[in-house]
Amino acid sequence: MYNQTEIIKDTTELGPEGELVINIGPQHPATHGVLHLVVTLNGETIKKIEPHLGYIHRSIEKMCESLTYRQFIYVTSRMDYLSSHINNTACALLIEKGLQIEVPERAKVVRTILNELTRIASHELWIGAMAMDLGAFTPFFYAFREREMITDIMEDTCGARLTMNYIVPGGLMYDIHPDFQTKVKAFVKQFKEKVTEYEDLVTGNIIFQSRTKGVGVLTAQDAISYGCTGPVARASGVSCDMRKIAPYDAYDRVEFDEVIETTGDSFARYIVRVKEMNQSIRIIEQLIDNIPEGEFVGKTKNVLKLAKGEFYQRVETARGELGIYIVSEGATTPYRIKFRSPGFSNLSVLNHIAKGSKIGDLMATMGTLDLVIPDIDR
Amino acid sequence: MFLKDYISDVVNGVSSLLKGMRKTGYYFTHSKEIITEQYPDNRATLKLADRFKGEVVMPHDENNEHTCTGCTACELACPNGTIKIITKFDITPEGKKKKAIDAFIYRLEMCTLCNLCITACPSDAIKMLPNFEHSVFDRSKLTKILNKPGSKIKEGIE
Amino acid sequence: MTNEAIKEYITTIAPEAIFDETGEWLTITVESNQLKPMATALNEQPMQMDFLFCLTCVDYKTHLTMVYHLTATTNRIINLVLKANVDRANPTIETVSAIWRTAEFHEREVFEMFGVQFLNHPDLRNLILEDETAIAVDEKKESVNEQKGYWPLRKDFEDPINMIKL
Amino acid sequence: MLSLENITKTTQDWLLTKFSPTMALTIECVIVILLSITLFALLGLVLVLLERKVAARIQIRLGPNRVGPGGIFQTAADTLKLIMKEGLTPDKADKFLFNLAPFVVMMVAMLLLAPIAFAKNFQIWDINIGVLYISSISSLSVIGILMAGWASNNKYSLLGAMRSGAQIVSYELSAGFAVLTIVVLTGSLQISDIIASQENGWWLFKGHIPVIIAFVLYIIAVTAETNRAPFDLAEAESELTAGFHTEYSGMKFALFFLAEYINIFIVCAIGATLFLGGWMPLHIGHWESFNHIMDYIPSSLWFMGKTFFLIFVIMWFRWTFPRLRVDHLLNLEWKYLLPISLFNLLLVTVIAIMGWHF
Repeated sequence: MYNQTEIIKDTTELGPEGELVINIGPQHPATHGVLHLVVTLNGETIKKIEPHLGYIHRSIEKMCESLTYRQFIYVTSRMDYLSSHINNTACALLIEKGLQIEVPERAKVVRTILNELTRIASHELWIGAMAMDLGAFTPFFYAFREREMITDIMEDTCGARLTMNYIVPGGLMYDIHPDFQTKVKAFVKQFKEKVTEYEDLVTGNIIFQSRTKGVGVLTAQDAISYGCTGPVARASGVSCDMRKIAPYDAYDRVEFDEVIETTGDSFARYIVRVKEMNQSIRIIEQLIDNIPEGEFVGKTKNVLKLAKGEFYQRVETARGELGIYIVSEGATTPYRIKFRSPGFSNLSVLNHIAKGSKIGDLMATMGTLDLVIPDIDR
Repeated sequence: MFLKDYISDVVNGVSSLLKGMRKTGYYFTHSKEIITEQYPDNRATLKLADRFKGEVVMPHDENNEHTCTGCTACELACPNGTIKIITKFDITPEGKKKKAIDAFIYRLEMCTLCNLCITACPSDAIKMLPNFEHSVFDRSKLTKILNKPGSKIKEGIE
Repeated sequence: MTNEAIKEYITTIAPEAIFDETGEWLTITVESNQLKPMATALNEQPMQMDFLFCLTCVDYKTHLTMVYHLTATTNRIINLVLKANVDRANPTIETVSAIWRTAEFHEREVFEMFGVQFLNHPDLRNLILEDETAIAVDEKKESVNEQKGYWPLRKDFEDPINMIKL
Repeated sequence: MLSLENITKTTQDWLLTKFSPTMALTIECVIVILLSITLFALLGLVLVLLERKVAARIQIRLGPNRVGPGGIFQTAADTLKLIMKEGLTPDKADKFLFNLAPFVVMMVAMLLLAPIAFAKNFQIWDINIGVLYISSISSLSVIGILMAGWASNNKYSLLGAMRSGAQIVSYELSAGFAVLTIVVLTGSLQISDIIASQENGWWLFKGHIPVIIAFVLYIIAVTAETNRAPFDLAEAESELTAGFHTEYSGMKFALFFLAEYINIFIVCAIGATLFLGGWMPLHIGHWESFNHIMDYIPSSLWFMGKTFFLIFVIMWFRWTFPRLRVDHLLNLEWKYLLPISLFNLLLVTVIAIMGWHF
């Protein structure tokens, strides 16, 4: 197709001032996907990081322009595949807002529980991958053991493990599995027991702390300016939880704390995510015994048509604020759709906070930014 | 003071490391914690969720009859053009022409298993099967015709 | 701050701004040359819209519209949509990346997807697509888009190789 | 008996009866070369399998379990694959150095085998400066690594090699000091003397707390010296893909891999010799009958048991800890390990002079 060497810089030559220019990615163990960073180094110290994106750009925005409002939901699972459920919820919420569809209470509560399970699953995977970035392999397996329980619950209820596509405009595609409640309770019980293992293996570990404390410090001002959201911004002391600011589904009736740390370093980002998992467990515990009976899907027309106008819906995914912006011309398909993905903005801060640190720190910083590449590329 | 800090640094560091080693040591000595699934060997006991979305199938009853009317609702609902329905006209015993499916072409390689076709179907003619072992040596084998040869529509389904 | 107060305040900065309240949030449309002063004013007291959470562009076939979604981290209730129409044939607009750093990446994305030129942008290069030199290698793609330019998210973009029309 | 105690002597006597002394020596040399190569291959296979099994158990997995019963032939199959693979040499690499490097690393590992006492009277070369020989030769392996890193003409490799250089040179010091504590207590550099001095108890138990500290320091330092996690910065796969051996493939890569495991074996063997009495059975002071019972266990088993225990500990480290950063690594050495080991050496010297040890 095109000349690869044009894009991937020749790594055998030195930079203009004798710096090393190395390509971290597109295939690199620490980039978790096909992120490509061109890193300019002075010895071990990073002078500049330049992200090159687009290795898995599928142009989802263009694709959605030719899909109907029922169909385009499934594509969004493929953006941030670790919080696919939350992405689907965002689309459904937008359509429900645009068409003023009444969503049954049961659907709202189930959606909230599933969203929080997804968030835990995503953070579990992140802890494992993050520890692996820092060279500890074992926490990955422990984290996956708990994540496996969540994917089993998803498989039972939604019929798929990763890209569920369980949310439809108006509610849920089908009712929850009869075992849903018992399984979620079993998971909550096991999670509470096993979460101390991460404390022993990772949080308290002196090597881990020295690797992350004071590394990749992001100030609150920069976090706002760079548009960071989610745990990344909350670790810097910016309150930005969409579940609190603009509650959707059943979030307005559950009690939970927005986890905020102030140091803004990699360790704070780690702690925010660990505490967030506990908050998610808290939300699930409040809701799991109180799933109201009734319909699981509201009344909708067969063919959905959004009125002419603009719609915006924000939700809190595991990585931050996902915004969906739809310009409708009154047809069955969106005229223009824009996904404001949290990863894209979070990535843009990488050069700012990792500059001047060591290569090892880059891995810690990049790990705690929790980048999911399909989310960035879209 | 400096010496005290130094020593407490060392002691805290070492104890945090030992804590981690205790945890891994526990798992090393407890083989019942192993969670490995030996997949091809455990086929017999492998239990898949009954809702698992594996592939689209068209159930036929013992008379080789299905309930698909050929209304193409699934074809329209599909986001990727996975389903193609070719219709034909049957002659009913009364001599009337009746629309029926000739071939329900399902391309598994393009399917994202989103379940939209199943929900769109008005006569429950297709369903998802919890089957995930789809690998074949030739891609053309993934293009399937779901209605069995010689099958016809069940009486009374419009 | 109510919508009325906001409108009043904005009229003092840009008298010709057009307001639209039909959507969820107040929408302000300004001339493209008015955007930068407007954005600067919004970022400062008393509005302090310091959080640009979405920046995108819409192709309306006759013109392109830049859309900026703004909010204030101190007062998350206020959300504003700032819009600026730009000429489709020669789209240029002042960058806002000096005000909100996040705009740097988002503008690069808009630049390659819609071909909008951002003036004074620190590093306006392709971020997602290949470099333009590399695109030119693909002759078939080029011949189709020769007149139109290679801007995939515009409505008249055609890619005979990779786009499948259903 | 499993013991190898008398094999060497019998063999030599038999050879001397059949051949002239020169001829006998030559034959002995050939036998030793063959044996050590066999040992290498065997150790490589066993240790890699052991590592994978240990990792699997710690990570609540089963580990290799398909090739042979319980997967015991897995590493043999892997070796077969590696032998058949093409050994690529990058275009712009310095071809001579590139191809030489794995052999240098391997050779160093082989040289280190010489003074190790595998069992009673079973030692290739009981040189009178045994410990000194070990510490001098083991520092040579950095040359091979630097060579590999430089000749690959790959920046990842170069960074890895440079890290490794800094690391090995630093950690040599505290490893050396830890070894010195035993030399101070024993008063000899010869391996056989050191082992003989532990007849009434291993140094770990005889030498009070300072020797325990020295033992811990030694384990940490050699973990770093062999580039093992948590000190595997030279390879640091999440940062430098594979560090100095990024560009190596096939058997050349396998040699690096093998050398890593042989190095672990050797440093653990030395650790076992110095602190845990080598092949010496567990003897406690004047408990004659207890010591007698312990003597029934063959000396080779004692040696292997101790060595493999230490290897297990090092593997345990690897699968528990995250990796250090390069400046923390040097901090740890120069701010913690070196001062502690210097002070510790002083303590041991006082103990040795005053004769306070048992």
